[in-house]
Amino acid sequence: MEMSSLLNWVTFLPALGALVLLAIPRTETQLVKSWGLLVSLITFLASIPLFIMFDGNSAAMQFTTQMDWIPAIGASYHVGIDGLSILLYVLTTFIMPLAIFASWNSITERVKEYMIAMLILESAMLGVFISLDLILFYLFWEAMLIPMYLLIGVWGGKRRIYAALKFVVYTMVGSVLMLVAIVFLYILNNTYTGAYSFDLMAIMNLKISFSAQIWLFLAFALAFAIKVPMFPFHTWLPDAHVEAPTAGSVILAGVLLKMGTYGLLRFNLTLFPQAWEYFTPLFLWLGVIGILYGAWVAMVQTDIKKLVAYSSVSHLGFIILGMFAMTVTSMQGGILQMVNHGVSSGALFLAVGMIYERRHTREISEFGGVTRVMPVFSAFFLIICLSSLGLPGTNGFVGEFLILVGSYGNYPVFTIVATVGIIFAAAYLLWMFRRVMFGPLTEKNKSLTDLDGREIAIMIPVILMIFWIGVYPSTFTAKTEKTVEALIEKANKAKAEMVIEGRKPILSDFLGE
Amino acid sequence: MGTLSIPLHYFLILAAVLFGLGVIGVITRRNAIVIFMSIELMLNAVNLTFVAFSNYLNNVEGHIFVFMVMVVAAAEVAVGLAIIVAIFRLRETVHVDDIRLLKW
Amino acid sequence: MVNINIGNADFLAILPMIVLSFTGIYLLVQGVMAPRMKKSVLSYLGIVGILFSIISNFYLLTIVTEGGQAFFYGMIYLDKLTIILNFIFLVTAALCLLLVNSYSTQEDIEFIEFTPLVIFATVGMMLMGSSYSLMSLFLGLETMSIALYALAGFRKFNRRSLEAALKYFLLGAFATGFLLYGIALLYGAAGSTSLEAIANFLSQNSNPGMMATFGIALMIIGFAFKVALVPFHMWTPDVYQGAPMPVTAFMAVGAKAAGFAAILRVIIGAAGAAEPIWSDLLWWLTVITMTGGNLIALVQSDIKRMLAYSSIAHAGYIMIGIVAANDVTVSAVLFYLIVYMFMNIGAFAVAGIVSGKNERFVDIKHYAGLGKAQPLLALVMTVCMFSLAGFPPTGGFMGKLYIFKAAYQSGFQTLVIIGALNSLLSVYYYIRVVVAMYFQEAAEEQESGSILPEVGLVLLIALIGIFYMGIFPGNTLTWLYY
Amino acid sequence: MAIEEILFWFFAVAAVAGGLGVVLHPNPIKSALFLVMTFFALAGEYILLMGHFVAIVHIAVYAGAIMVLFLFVIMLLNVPEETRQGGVWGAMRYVALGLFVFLSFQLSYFGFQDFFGDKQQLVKETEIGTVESIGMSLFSEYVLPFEIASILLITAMVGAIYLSKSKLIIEESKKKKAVEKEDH
Amino acid sequence: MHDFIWIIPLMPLLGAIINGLFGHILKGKAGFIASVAVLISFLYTVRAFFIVMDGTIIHNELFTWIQAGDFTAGAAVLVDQLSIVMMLVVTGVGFLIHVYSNGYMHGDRTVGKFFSYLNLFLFSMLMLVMGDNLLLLYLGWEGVGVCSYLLIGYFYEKESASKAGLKAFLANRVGDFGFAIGIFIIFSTIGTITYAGIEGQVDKLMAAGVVTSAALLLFMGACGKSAQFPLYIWLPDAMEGPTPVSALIHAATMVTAGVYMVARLSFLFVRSDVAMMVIVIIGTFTALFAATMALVNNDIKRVLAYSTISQLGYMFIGVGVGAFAAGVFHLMTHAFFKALLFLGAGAVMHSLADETDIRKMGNLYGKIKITALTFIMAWLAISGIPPFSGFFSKDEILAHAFLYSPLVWVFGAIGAFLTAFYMSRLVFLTFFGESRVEPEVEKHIHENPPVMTIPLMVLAVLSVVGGLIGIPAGLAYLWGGENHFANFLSPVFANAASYSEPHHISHALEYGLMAASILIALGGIYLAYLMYIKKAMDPDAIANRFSGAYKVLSNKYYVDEGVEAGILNPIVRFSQWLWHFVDTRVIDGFVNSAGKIVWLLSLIARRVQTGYVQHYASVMVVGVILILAYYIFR
Repeated sequence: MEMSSLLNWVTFLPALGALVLLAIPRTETQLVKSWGLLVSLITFLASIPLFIMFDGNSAAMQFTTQMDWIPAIGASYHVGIDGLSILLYVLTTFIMPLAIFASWNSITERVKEYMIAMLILESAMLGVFISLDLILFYLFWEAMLIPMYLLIGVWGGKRRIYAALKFVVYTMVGSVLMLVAIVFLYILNNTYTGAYSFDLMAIMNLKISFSAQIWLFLAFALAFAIKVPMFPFHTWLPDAHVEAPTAGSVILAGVLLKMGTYGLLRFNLTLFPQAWEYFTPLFLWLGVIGILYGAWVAMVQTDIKKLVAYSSVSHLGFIILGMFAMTVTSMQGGILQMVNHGVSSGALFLAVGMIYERRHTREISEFGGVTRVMPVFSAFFLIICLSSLGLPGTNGFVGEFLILVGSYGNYPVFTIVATVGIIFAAAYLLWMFRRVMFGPLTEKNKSLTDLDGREIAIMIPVILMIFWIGVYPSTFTAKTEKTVEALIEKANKAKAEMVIEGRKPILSDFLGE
Repeated sequence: MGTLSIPLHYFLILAAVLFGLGVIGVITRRNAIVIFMSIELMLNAVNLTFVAFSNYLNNVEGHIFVFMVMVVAAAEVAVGLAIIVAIFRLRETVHVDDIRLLKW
Repeated sequence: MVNINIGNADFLAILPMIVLSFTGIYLLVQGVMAPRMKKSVLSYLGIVGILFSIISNFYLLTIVTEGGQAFFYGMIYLDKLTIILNFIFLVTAALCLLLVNSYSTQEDIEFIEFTPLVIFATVGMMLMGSSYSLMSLFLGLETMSIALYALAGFRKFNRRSLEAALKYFLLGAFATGFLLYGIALLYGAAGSTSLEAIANFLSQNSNPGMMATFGIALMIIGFAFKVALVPFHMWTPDVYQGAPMPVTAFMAVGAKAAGFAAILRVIIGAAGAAEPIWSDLLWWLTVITMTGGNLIALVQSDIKRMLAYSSIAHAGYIMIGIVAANDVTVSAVLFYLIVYMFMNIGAFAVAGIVSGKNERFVDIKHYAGLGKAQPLLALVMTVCMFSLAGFPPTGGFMGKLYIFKAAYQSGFQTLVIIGALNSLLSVYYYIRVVVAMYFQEAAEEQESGSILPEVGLVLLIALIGIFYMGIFPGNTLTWLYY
Repeated sequence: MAIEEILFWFFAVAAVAGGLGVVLHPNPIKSALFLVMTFFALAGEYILLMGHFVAIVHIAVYAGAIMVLFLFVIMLLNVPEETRQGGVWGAMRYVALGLFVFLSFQLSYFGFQDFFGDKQQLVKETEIGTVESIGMSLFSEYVLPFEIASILLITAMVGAIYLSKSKLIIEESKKKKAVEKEDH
Repeated sequence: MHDFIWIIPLMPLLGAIINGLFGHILKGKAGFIASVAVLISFLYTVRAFFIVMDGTIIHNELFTWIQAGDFTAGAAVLVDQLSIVMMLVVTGVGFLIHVYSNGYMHGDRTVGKFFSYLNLFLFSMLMLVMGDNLLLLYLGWEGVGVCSYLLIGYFYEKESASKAGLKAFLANRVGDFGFAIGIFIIFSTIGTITYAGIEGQVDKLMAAGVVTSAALLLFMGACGKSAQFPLYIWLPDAMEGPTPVSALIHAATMVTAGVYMVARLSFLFVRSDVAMMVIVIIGTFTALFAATMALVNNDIKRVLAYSTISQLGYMFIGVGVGAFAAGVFHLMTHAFFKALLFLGAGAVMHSLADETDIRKMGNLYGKIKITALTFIMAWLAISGIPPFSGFFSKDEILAHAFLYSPLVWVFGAIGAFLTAFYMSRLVFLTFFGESRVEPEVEKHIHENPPVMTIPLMVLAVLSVVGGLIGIPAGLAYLWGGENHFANFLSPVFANAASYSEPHHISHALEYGLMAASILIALGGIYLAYLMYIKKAMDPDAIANRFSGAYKVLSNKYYVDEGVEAGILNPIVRFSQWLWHFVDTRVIDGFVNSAGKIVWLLSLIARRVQTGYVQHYASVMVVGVILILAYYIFR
């Protein structure tokens, strides 16, 4: 089957699965659940040939399809995949079956709507990663919002409505400005080339004036910064995680946060290289503050899920550092770290979900000495924690180390401050691990049962992935090598031509080197 | 065909004054019927302006428009008073201050 | 003997209006002559009349000349814009008539005179849409208004409905006074009330003098009242809340569309040359309307009042298209009006059913648990709400996108940003309805109205309309492009 | 001062006095009569402006039909006099006065600048106001508005009749319907 | 060629995986499997030793581990003289401790888990010493850190044990922070992190002026791992873990990793005398500082822990002054006798039902003769009595230190004196004097099973014989035979030696120093003998005379509490403030208040809709007037 049609098939398979679900009666919860799992598994298996056939040593878009969608305003269905999106694409298909399987018996009411929402969410996320048309991207970006909103709002915890609303409003603020920027780009493209088109490839080689770039860059950056989440815009994440059901948190942490960083690379860097250069110090500051802020606040959390949520803020701070350091090593480390964070913190949420299912509480003080009664779980949980804090030999280390090594060359001061982050990463994770798993076995936890077959089946692929990336990362870094090189080379070329009308960028004086 | 010694703008200013009076009537009076009368007064002011311009422009369109305004005024009176009567029958009052159910 | 050169072509031009007027009169006679006949049949006959009118409207499509042509000594102008506007008014009237029967069974009032009034109001609207002179515009406007005054007070034994009628009548007449005064001044300045003459007058002298400026200003105020732009919107919430549900729907969509038709004809059409005069004024009116409408809608708990403020806000969004005033304006405004029709008709249809007897359940908390009680209704309402908020897959998003694009092209970026932020603000009160329906459990047991097949048809049309305009806007756009 | 000018001022003063009467007088009947006075004054003005036919129709329609309707309704509802403290004499009075002065001044002074001073236009003796010219144009150029007027009037009639239909008829039809139910 | 070399690290890894997965099934046999795995890797190490003996350095790359942009790190092995010595120590002592653990951990519920961790530790340690680039060194570094965390916290049900484990890992992590930055500096200047690469371009580093900062940062990593002054706080608490763990990790192998790193990167450290001076200062200070704390401690394992910190101080003095061979030699001998001391202490505790307080011991010599005898041999070795290994290695370091600067030698000597004193105090209190053991415990004191005593004996032999292979030049001159150990390692330190001018010790000076150090050691022992056996001077009287100093020492200079109050609490309080104030109050507050303001605004705007028709009309009129005014004044 031709690769590009396979890409379309894999993207829209979950949505088709959701349609079929409509036919299944509401009462057949078992059938509904197994169908959902089956569809997501097939999607994953179908995405593997995509990963394998993806040609590592070409930076161009692969498996592309371009069709007219709204000819009147020049919007086309233009999709394709390159080094940036291939890893995240497969990560999404990898995490979805785990998330669905994890919510096997934790979701009891309205199972059918739940499964439909999950499958549509998957299609929307896959769509975001492959769309190369601005309006198509925006469509998938918003379409992803609704099922996630329902997931948090309907099946969430006590304060779910507040959290869901906060999640929607935060994202909407960003994406509304992005829409304005998209339309501005659309007009700009029209004035230069006369053609009406939202196509990213066409807009990419536009000569946008520096002042316009500044404004456009900020509009896009705000939408993605909220999604990442970067330091000042992160307060929606802990609420969303605490209130979301387990599967919701896994997807939220596993894939949704990567939308932000992916967006920054795909749009901000390729379309506005000069503005990217101009704002680098600011984003480095925010990234590093995010690392320390996330780590410190995570340390004092009493709720495990909130702790992991803040840890995500810290981990993504590393990714931001890696991206803005603009060396091939750090960028590749950043992209790999996106996958690692997806696997590690996704696994963390799965684990937290498992003990939540047993004890229905997430307060750390409620636990103690759980290893005594759940040794297998303790082993898995330990490996996941170690991978999350970046122990060499696990996936976390490879990504983090590459980021730091790569960015030291250009920004030594920022890197040193970021490396302090790895100390606190160990602090909050292992301190939580000690208070939950070690210490004397408290009365309440005596009755806990260890993991059953289903839960082990969820954990094993994650552990394998952790060690695979840890020990032999080049299967993944090889895929992104050429694209990253091309990206950075293009950015540097643009930077060279950057003629700032005589005045030195004020911002970077104040902030960084 | 001579001209009368009355300057045109006298009529226009008279119409403007009458229009203002009508507006004041609408704002200050509490009785629905009187408000309606003030609106009629405004319409008449407009008619006067139309006739004045029709004379100044020496074309018949102004007069035709006056007829149309009269038709509309008549129609409005019919429906308006029907509404006022219906309200009176239900609420025994025509004072606009008492008719205040729908607010905020 | 003066020969009156009004030939067949003239009558052809206003064929849809003629057909509709005859239907109206026939209904009156039918209503009186056959007392034993079931009263609901009247509305079906009305709809049949409208269908005939639509058919004649499509027929007009074939004979319309490219640039359009004036008839009846420059009273009527037939071009593609007229046909599209006719299409919008007729479909709105048809959809509202479909809602009437379920409403009348709910309230068990005899609705004999309802259909003729709606028919005559539609005739008035069509006249406004195709007017080429201020006289025919004025007459069309008044026909529509008089019919709507009566319709607003239709539940004549209900204090709210009559209050709404009174308020609408008094303020309507008051605003008509200003409009007329504007027409008079413009007539004085331009020498004639025909739009063609006014257009020539304004294009010749760039500074038309204070009288003409006042004329245009007062006319804008008249239209602003009709379209409910902010300083002149005060009547809308009270009247929409008081009037019976189908009438509110008819007013929210039909009257507003007619208002914009008038603006398109007069401001964009005739006074296009005098743009510097009215451009800044409309810019400010648009901003205040959007912000005011959205702001007050946030705190509304009554669904009809909320939809009233939402319609005010949407008037603001459409005005962005008007302010843009370039070649794309007309198709952008028309596209938005069509989507606006589907969204609001759908929303009001659902509100009608949920409100129950004597419109008791009109508070948003009465929508709690609707998701479970009536999933189909909840689905339609959710789609309408998302479309009103401007979420992508729906028509609402495409409408806004197209309007923003138009505004961009003539350089109104700040207006677009304010528009974007406003639609963000509006997300909150639209989502609140969805939240009530799906996330909250129904408080006390309220008997949910049964859905008649007609209303089901209306809901279906609304749903199809929203998604069709949302996912395949292309062909509607090309059709509108002229 | 020519005779016309005197007439003009006479009618003008009458009209304004009538208007003031309508607005200020608390008793609605009195204000209705004041309105009639204004109508007659305006009719005079029309004649001065050579609008003879319009004047006649004006008196017939307004003074004759509309005012009669008004008086009839006021009598029917025997509307009480408005009390002093609200409405005309209340706080709104000063606001209203201010608005009135400002609005009419704006309109008249600025609106009609073109006709002041030397550019003054004098009223022309024209033949356009006659019945013959109005009749001719009414049935040639303006035939469509004429027809639309008929639609307008029908609508108004239907609305007015529906709204003012008294309870009586409604009860009767309900009884009839109840009877039908028992039949089948 | 030499692909067999990969068997050495992979065997313990295999053992760890087997025990990890099937530990609960294997139960007893787990220890056996683990010991066999270590034995196989020890035998192969011996085979590799003979290959390295005749001069060939084994270098073998399995696959490129990480490759991104211009940063490459291969999974490659470099076995030269230095690493073969370390491998011998690691696998040899490791094997003995594995055998010993079979006995010690007998009857433990999750013994499979214990041996799996132990094997994993050995794998990490071997990777650390065998890696050919800094990244593998870092991998081993953090690997042993995790294993020490797991093993210290092995008795996880004890609150103090799990806390100690966390403390150890975090302290190591602080050290690793410096280590990582050192790697970044090196990579960003010369683009490679393999030892060969660094050695080749070390002058480029000199030119870039980053040698000092890189060396100091790497040394910070070494301090973290080898428990030198600022970062030693975790070692005394690490005694919570089972004793074989203390023996293997906190005496023989892991803590020496810092010394190995400095030795391995000798060519780098030598080039920055500032760094060398810092190492010497910290080494000396730690040696003295730890020794003082050991004087007053009454827990048998904590005394040994402080003694380890002190001896590590000596090793760092050795490498600090440029005598890398002497440092490594002392590392090896220390591994033998310190492991023996720990295992002995473990045996003592085992027979006294896990009693660790030496004040409740005494007169055990008769009852557990083999343990006592081996313990005494180790005691004599560590105190520096001539024939034993301790004397030769410590003396060589002191000799080189004297050349570096006499002041350092003086402090070293004082340290040696204190070492001799507290070790003798320990031995006299536990084995001699009157028995202070509780009656019911005394009843069933029994000698330990052979599986524990045999390793003790082997280690005793090593700690005696170990010294001979490194006889200093002076003595060698007397007995013919040169310092085999020094010149075995000389090729590794050739680059360093060539850089800093070699300084020769005149024989006379050497003899003098040797005599002095013997005298000091004997003095220390005699003082302890007077105090604890003869009771000539009552230790308690001295204690309450210098009660101030005694209290400070016994509370370990209040360092733990200081760190707690000075660093940990402020961070926790700051984070609390960050969370409560910045997160909820500032950011969320801002967002919610924005929401509230909009809400209030709309409430006010809603009030405008009063319901009176006149109000609506007047608003309209005001609107009209404003618009007209706008046009007038436009």
